[in-house]
Order: sequence, then structure tokens, then C-alpha cells
Amino acid sequence: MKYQSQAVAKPYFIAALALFVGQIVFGLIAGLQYLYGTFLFPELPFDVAHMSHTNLLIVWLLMAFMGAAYFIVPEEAQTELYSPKLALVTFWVFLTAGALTIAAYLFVPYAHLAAITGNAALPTMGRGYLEQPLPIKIGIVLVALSLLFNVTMTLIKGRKTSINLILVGSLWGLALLFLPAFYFPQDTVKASFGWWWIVHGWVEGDWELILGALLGFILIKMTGVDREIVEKWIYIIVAMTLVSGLVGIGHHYYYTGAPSYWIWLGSIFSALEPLPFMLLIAFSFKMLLARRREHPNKAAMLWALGTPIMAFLGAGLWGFMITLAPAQYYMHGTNFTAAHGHLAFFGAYAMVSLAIISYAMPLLRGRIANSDAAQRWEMAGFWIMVLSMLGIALALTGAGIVTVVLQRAAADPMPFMQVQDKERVFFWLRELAGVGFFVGLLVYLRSFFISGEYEYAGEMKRALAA
Amino acid sequence: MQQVFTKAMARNIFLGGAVFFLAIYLALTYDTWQRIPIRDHADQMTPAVLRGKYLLDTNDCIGCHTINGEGAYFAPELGNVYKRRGPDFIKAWIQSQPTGVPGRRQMPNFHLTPDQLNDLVAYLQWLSNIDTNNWPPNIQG
Amino acid sequence: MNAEASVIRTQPLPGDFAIWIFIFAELTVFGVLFAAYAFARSAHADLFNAAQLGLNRVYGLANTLILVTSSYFVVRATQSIKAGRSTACGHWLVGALGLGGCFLAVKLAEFHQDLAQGISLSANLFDMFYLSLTFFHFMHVVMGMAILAVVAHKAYAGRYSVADHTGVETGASYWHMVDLVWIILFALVYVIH
Amino acid sequence: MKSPAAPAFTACTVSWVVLLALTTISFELGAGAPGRALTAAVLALTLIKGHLVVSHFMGLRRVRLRWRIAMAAYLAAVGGVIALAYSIT
Repeated sequence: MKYQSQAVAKPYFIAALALFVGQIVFGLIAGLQYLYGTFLFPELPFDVAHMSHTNLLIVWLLMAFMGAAYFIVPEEAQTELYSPKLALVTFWVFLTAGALTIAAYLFVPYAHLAAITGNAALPTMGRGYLEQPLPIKIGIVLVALSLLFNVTMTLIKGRKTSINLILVGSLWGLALLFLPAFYFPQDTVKASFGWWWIVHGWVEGDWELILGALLGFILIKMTGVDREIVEKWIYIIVAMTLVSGLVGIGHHYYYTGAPSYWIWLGSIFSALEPLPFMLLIAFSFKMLLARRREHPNKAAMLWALGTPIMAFLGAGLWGFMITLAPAQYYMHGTNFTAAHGHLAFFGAYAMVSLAIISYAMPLLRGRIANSDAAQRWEMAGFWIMVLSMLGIALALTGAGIVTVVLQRAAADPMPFMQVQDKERVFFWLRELAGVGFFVGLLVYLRSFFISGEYEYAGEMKRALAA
Repeated sequence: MQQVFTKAMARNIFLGGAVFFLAIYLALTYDTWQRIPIRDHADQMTPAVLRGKYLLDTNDCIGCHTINGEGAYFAPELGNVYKRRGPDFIKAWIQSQPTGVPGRRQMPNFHLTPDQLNDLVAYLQWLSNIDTNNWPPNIQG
Repeated sequence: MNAEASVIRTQPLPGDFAIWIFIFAELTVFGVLFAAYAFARSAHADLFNAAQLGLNRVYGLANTLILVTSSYFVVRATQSIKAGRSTACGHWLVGALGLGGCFLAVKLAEFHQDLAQGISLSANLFDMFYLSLTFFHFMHVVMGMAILAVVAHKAYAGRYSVADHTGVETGASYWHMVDLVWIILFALVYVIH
Repeated sequence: MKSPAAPAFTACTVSWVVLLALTTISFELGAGAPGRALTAAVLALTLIKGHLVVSHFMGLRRVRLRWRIAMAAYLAAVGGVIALAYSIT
């Protein structure tokens, strides 16, 4: 840690991980409700568990991105953060708003929540990921404005590296892309079309820029490779993201009432969306091979290299599977999408968040890297979580295949609930993998409670023994 | 001779490419905006349809169901439920929830009035007439 | 002679490598679009054949000749700067820009006629491809002209030299790509049926 | 004063004239009866034109083999896919 004010990242990272735990708990509950529909009903209906799961995901990722911004921007700008106090106040506001939202979901019926928060005046509720009541949405905008003000002022007074420009620019994009959340047309088809501006705009556009900036920063720091090389490749990769992804949004428009030409345009451009992820893998490993130092934080390196691979699998491969219109005709709205969503969100955004946390947290706690023992726990957590998430994706893919075969493409199609009964084995596998993931998360978290610093002496000893 | 590869050019390509493809997307969106009202019969969005839509949104129906494939995959597709089940079944079904069958997935009772049920069905009927390029592949959604 | 040829054939790509990554990406996009067009046509040959008759092929011919010539002008601009003649380079580029403007004018006239004929993205599959492909390419011409305008401005300002003219080659490479794509597009959409 | 650029200048100018000629020829061919012969002829002319642009306008005839192969492969792939699609009609 080079600047005192970077310390404000710490509460953000800690809160992100706490919310991550909450996300997984709700995921396990929702997963179990697939198998036992009466579980926790009527106290916690599936839709509440589901929206708590997805909203916590978004909140913890945003928490991690914000922490990353407060950590990276000052270091790159080579100056203290414009206002650490504002960052800290913003943290508490955001955390309170997030907690309040989940509490409201849990304890107030959704229709009543809509009624008491002025949804009738400006309807915004009832869309996936955007379930928050109006005041919370306004709060999110205020938090974003505070973050943008703080990091932009820091950027202005300091060194303007490409990593910083991409990071701050994409944070502006993140905030701007949230604004359509306040535009909920009465025409359902238009509403769906515009909903993707936010969802696709974030996860298949803007967030890939954040991913690129975060990964670029970590790789510069850990490999010691020349900044110029890293930064120009990051520019090329994010350019490819937008070349394929902007019109690639069309892969959400095939069967939702939008004009037919999206079938062709969406298929053609979205088929190229795996490209930037392939480039990201090639780039990351090239940087690894060209490294000029051995960074003692091996766990962070593992996360940093795991991210592009898992992102390619989840976003690239699983995304490609459902992106072409003829395939999506049968797969649209099935657990194929859930499989892709899980693997992509985890592989790209959860993992890059954990990567920056893994790199930054030891520094924030006053050491270059954690002790060997702590890193072993962390890396064990990495493998358990990664493999479990692959298990979840495969199980959901299995469920998707059953739906396609029995319900979508069958000569004598079966009703939805009957098909769901046939998929129980896959829902069990998903739940088991989910429990595995939770164990992996606990193992990962355990690593934070092992004190001690990385000791070079131990490495020397091992090298001599070998 | 060494290949030239500058960061400035990489940045220009990123910025130029972003503006370029955004322009393409906006042009297409403009066309789409003209087409959607024709494809979904926006002229048939009566006040009852809009009230029904508001009910669906504020009861978080897509937290379990899908509408034209978007939502959650816990419960059946609603885009074509009007054609699959018909208005009377839908109303009776909603009123009889939750079934309480042990182990079976449960739908809450939303305590809707008869007028609200009519609005809801009006919306589902409108929904079932959208031109979705023949999706879903069959009536089971 | 052979030695000279082998030396001459080991040069790096003209211009900045970054533009070549972009060029190859763009060529891939166009390649996929062309393939989609071709296979869509093979599934609906009668529709395509009938709809193609609605196009005025002379527009296509004129625009191909215009774009090829403007590409040639850009080659002359590159050669000028390699010989150290900045002003000549600028003049050739302005000429290319003028031809680019002609291309846009012809294409706009054609689009205008198309719209009057009721051609739209949703009319039929051929019209969808025809409009998507040509509009997508049209935007590339606009983009290419923006790049050439910057390069021409810098050439007049004397910012390029015999030793350093990467910028000219970068812009030129992009413009030739726009030309190359149109040549294939012209054959596919206007000629072959 | 014959600079080294002179032969290139000639080659490019020749390419330009040939490109104009080939364009006109394929346009005239297109006025004829449709069929496989027409498709094959126009496609062949187009690939020749593409090669001229790549070699002489882009100047790829002077660069390393791998880039020339990449570009030739692109033209061959596009031409091949189009030919395939038209032959299965």
C-alpha cells in the first residue's frame, strides 16, 4: 500500500465478502426449493430467495469494484484519494441501503413494498436484478455519483495512466447504464428491450472494461511487465469487447417481440463475443511468461490467471452455446441460461473481484503477501469454488438438456412441472455442488484468519532442499 | 524493420470502435422502436392491460416465472399461458394458491380482487398475441 | 534479384499493428456477414433472385469504380510521403476524400430510392441483408473518411516525413480494407444471382 | 531520377486500371443469364480484385509470409464459403 487513503478499500472488500456469503446462503435456499417446494414457505417464497440471491450478487460485486477503484485509482494516479472521508461515508450509506433492501424483501410483501415506496408514481420495480424500490435506486445513483466524484477528482490531480482512464471511464459507464432502470415503458416488449441496455450493457460491455482494468493492474504489479505492453493489449481487448458486444446485444432480442432482423445481426455479432476472452487468456499467460519477478502472493496470481480461463468458459463457451438463434429457439428461458449466468458471473466478475481482493488485502493489512499457510487455504478455497461452480454449471446444463428434449423439441411436449420432476437428479447435483461451493467459500474465508506474513526464508529453504 | 504498435493507436481504436458500434446500435434501435408497436399490437394495450401489467410487476411474477423466456426458471412460461390454459383456469388457479401439496413448489396467494384478476388476464391475453418469431416452440412454453 | 526480393518481403505490416488487429477483426465480421448472406440466399434463392432485380446495379458499379479509384489515390498519397512530398500527400488524400464523398452521395441517393420502393429491414430477408450490409459498410466509409481527414490535416501540417509516416500507412490500410470489403460486397449483392 | 518507388508506382497504377476493367467486366457479366458459370466467373474475378488490393494497394506483397498467408487464407475462405453456399442451392 503506497498511499494512506487506499485503506478505505478495506471495509469495501470485507463487506463484499460478507455479502458474498449471504448470496450463497440464499442460493442454497433457492436451490433447495427447486427440490422441496414447501421449504421455508410461506415465510420465504422462492422469488424472495431468488431476488435476494441476485441482488446480493450485484451489491457485493459493486462493493468489490468500488473497493478496487478506491485502491487502484490513488496508486495509479500517484496521489492520495481526493476524499477518504467521503469514500467512508459512501461505504456506510451503500451498505445500509443494501442491508435495508434485503430486509425489506424478507419482511415486506413485494406489492406492499411497491405501494409504500412510491412505485405507482414512477414504476421501476418488478424487473430482474432491478427489483429494488425507487428510493433505493435513487440511493444507488447517489452512491455512484459520490464514487465518480471522488475517483475523478483523484484522477484529475494525479497521473493519468491508461489503466486509470479505463477504470474510471468504465465506472462512469456503469453509472450511466444504470439510468435506464428509471425508464420502465408500459409496452412489455420495449421494457424488455431496454432492460438489456442495463443488464447486457453491464455484464457484456462495461464490466468487461472494469475486468480488463483490474486484471491489467494486477498483472502489471505482479509480473513487473512493462506498463506500455499491458496497457495497449488491454485497449485492444476492450475494443474487441465493444466491437462484438454492442450489436451482439441482439442475441437477447430474438424471441421477445423485437423485429426479426435481430436474429441475424445478433447471431453474427454475438458469435464473436468469445474473442475478447480468448485474447484475455493469451494476454494473461503471455504476461506470466514474460514476468520479471516472482511475486510472493501466489494465491493472487492463481486468481488472476484463473479469471480469464473461467471467464472464457462461462461467458465465452457457455454463452456461445446459447447465442445462435436456432439453438436459442430451444434453449431460451431454460436452465441453459442459468448455467451460463452462474459460470459467467462467477468466472468473470466474482473471480476478478476475488483476485483484486487477494492482491490488495495483504497490502492493506501491512504485508506484501500472506503466510504460506494462509495462501494454501486460499488456494484450496479457489479450487473448491472453481470446481464446484463448474459442477453447478454442468448440473444446470443437464437440466437444460432435459427441458429441451422433453418440453421444447419433443413431438409430444410435456408440461413444465412434469419436466421439472424429471430433472430432480440435476437439481440435486446442483444443490450438492452448491454446498461444495459454500464449503470452498468458508475455506477461502478461513485464510483471512491465519495471521503472519510471507517469509522468504521458507522459500529459500525449499529451494535449497530441492 | 520493427513493427510499430503504439498504445495511442490501440486507444484510438478502442474509442473509435466504441463510438462506431454505438452509432450502429442506435440506428438499429431507432428502427426497432418503430416496429415494436406493430409487432406487439400496442394499440390494444387498454387500461385493463396496463393495470394487469402493473399487477404482474408489483407482485414480482418474473421472480419465479418467465415472460417470453425472461425471468426465473422456477415456474412455467407466462407469455403464452393465456393460450395454454385460458382465462377461467388462470383465475381459478391464482385464487386456489397455495396448493399446500407437500414438497411441491408453492405459489403464494396474492389476494387479488375479481377486477384485478380480470386485468391480469387481459394483460396475459395481450401478451400472448405478440409476434415473438414463433417462440415458444410449442404450447407448453 | 532474389536476394532483393527476399529482403523486400520481410517488412512489417504497413502502419500501426493495432490497426491490423482491428482490420482482421473487421474482416472477420464482414466474412461472417457474407457467409450468412450466402447461406441465407441458398435457402431462399427465389426470393433473393427476385429481390435483387429491384436493385439498380448501376449504383453499385459507379460506387465500385469510385471506391477503387479513391483507394488508388490513397496509394499515391502513401508513395508521396515516402518520397518526402507532404503537400502532394495531402492533395492525394483530399482527392480520395472527395471520392469518398461521392461514394456516400451515390449511396444516399440509392438508399433514398430504396426507401421510396418500400425496402426496409423488415420487408424481406434479402432487403434485411442488403440494407444491413450496405449500411454497415456505409458507416465504415464514414469512419474511414474521418481517419483520412485527420491524416490529410496532419500531412498538410508537415507532421509526417520520409522517416516517420506510420500514420499515413495506418489510415491507408484501413481505407484499403473498406475498399476490399466493398469489392466482395458488390459482387455478392449486386452481381451474382 | 528513377527512385526505387518508380516500379511500385507503375505496378499500382496498372493494378488500378485492371481493377476498373475487371469491375466493368463483372458488371457486364452480371447482366447475362444467371447460373453457376456466372457465379464462378464473377467470384473468380472478385478474388483476383481482392488479391490486387491486398498486394498492391495495402502493400502486403512486401511483408512477411505469414501476413500474406493470413490475407490469402481470408480471401480463399470467403470465396470458398460463398462458392459452397451457391453450389448447394
